[in-house]
Amino acid sequence: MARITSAVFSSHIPAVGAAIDGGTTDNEYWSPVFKRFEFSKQWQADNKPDVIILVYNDHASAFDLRVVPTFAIGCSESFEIADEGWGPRPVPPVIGHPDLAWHIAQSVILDSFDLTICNDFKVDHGLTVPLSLMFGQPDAWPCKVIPFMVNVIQYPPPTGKRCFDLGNALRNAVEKFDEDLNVHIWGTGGMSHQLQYTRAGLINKEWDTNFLNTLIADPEELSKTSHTEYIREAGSEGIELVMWLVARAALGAQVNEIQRFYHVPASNTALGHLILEKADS
Amino acid sequence: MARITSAVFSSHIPAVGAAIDGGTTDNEYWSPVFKRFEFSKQWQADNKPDVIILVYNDHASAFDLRVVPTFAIGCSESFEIADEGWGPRPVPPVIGHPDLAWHIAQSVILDSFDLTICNDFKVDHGLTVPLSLMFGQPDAWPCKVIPFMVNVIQYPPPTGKRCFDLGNALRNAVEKFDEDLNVHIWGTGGMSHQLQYTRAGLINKEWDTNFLNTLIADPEELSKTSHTEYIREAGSEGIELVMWLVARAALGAQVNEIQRFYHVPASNTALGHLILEKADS
Amino acid sequence: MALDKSYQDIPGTIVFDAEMSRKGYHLNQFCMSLRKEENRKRFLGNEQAYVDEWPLTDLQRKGVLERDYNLCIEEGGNIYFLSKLFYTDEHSFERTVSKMVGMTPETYREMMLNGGRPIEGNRSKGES
Amino acid sequence: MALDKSYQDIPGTIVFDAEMSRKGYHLNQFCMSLRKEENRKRFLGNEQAYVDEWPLTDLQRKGVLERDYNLCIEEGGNIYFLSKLFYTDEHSFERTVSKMVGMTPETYREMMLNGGRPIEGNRSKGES
Ligand SMILES: [Fe+3]
Ligand SMILES: [Fe+3]
Repeated sequence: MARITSAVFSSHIPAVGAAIDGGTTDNEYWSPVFKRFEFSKQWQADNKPDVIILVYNDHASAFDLRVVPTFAIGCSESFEIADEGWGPRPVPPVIGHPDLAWHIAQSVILDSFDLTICNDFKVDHGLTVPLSLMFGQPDAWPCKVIPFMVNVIQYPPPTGKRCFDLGNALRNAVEKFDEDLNVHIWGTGGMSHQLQYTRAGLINKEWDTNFLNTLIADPEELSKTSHTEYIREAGSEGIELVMWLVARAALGAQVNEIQRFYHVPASNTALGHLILEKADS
Repeated sequence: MARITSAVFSSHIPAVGAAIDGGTTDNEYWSPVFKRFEFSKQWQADNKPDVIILVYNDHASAFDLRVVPTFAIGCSESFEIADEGWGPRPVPPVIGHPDLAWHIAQSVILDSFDLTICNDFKVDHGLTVPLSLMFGQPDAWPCKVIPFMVNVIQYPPPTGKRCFDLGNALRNAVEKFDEDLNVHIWGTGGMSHQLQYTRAGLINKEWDTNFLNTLIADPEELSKTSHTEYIREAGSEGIELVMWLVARAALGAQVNEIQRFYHVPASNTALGHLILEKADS
Repeated sequence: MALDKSYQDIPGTIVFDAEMSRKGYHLNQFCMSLRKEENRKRFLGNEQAYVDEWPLTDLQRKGVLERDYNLCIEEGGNIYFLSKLFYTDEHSFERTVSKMVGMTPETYREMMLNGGRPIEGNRSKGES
Repeated sequence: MALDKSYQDIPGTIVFDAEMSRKGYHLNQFCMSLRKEENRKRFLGNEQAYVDEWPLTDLQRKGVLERDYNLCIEEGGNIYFLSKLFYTDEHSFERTVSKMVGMTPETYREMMLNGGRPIEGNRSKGES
């Protein structure tokens, strides 16, 4: 039986990718971030999953405005790296896990989630920056990855409650998969940031701190937070945080906190990072 | 306030479109079908909606296997006619209702349906054949149409229960729209037919009859029918009938039967047709 | 506890599920290319050359070139994708289906006019 | 009873909702074209000619040509689509955002190093 044993949460800031790709992770600006990720990389090396279900949002790379899926799962063998405007990031292609991805797709659709099944698309910084943070710069990613996209760009994204419920459905789906697999689930995006118009640069540390606390201790309560509260308190792009609820719910109620890190600023953004393990695992 | 006042159900058989386009509706084979649609066309002329929400499935026209949405709504101003392999059908382009379509999209996503929002796609026989049956061959369709696509090709389609719940959510969404609009909802596809492999040509009149009876009287009960039952009893393509549950639920519990017609064969298919009006309208 | 696949018990029926969809991915995408008039012309002009441009299996190529639709379906083809192929031949669903069930178009139409293939005996592999 | 749009009360913020998405459709699709190196070159070679190929409004054209990102956003541009435009200029999100809020890159970075724009006073149009 496959099992989700850990959840990793992380912002997916383009500038963090640029620092890694450009070799500036040691400088005064970035070293406080990357120093803290040394622990996370070690934990990840010691706890290698077979597959990561990587919950992220596409940023106008796989999809444009012709097709805007609320939830989409990547079922192909592999995924190329998208050109977001200045060439693709110099990272390895992402290798999928079609068996598990198709299993999940079928299971959650029958469980009343209206998924879009996807093949042959490219993945952008939303997916690759967290991989770089946790795995550094290998020649090939050390495990399979199932891209799971959530629309958070075209308002309205799915509600926090819907994301929370999806997480539970993903856990059930994984546990119905017959092969023995160690599965991690990642939630990406956030924390508070606003990248547009005259309120841009907004950071709300108090709200973010409360989000992290509640995410760990009572995610179901957190799932009641309204879209307007996310946008008001965490910025127009802070609404990406609904994706953390998917990963948190997928891990189950009882968890142990392994790593917690919060840092301002990373470019325009409050960078948040958590590692949680299933308590009984 | 906008209101859904009627529901029209109809098969969307390609050969029916070919008979209309080729002018063979009077021959011995087709006249029993088209004679019965004279009443429906008259009813439709007397009960002209402002907008039709047309629930249908795309048949590898708007989407191929790269992207398979479970539920997708068409939000653009207009929709061209797809070339399905021997040129587009000679029918007018379909004019959308972006205001209502976007309103519905936002409303049902916030109501926990994981819709895919679509712009700029082409519509196929699944949508145009019912329009031809009800409106004949006008120079322009007499009302706006919102295409609503349901995946019934890639197994698994959404469950009957999910389709039923979506219908209720669509009714709620329409009733929240501020403008006064007379909205009809159409459910298309079916009835029993199998277009593939050695069991092709299957017709199950008894099962279809029971489906029609229960659809009218107790659609919630009908929504419990399993996918395997649809495929077993109504054929591999008979599973299209889940789409009728969307339209039936959207009309509300109390309905009056205006028209009912069942005919075998239309090409490979049992052709079914119903017109229901909201009882208190 | 794997997913329910009780539909596999239905005789003479291949459900287009995940397994079939993965098997037939390129075959179905090949069919999609025939939605364009220029590709239909190119295909009919030199079928072998056209199918060789696609990463199909030998059985899939054989199915396409011989218009063996049952073989195409066994190899992951879906009927709505395959319709682009038989429409390219200007054949209808009815004609193609008659071929799949091993009947002449006339015999098949006769069966349909008599109410179609009966459900009795066709529900389950055990029964048929 | 229309949909809840309470987010419209948030100051200095334009939520990319249905209304903005419809307004900005072609502007955003224009931006998408810049994901291809050949289009970036063509655009930078003759910006006016390139934007004239797209069905944009005069304000949208002005926003693009003058890199007035606030104007682009008012006219329906979404920041992730617009990023293809400022990436074409080899500008970062940070640099572009500083311009949107009327600061030099240095002053903006200073504000961020000091904890960012505070939430106090920035919650609601009534408050700010
Ligand atoms: Fe993001
Ligand atoms: Fe159909």
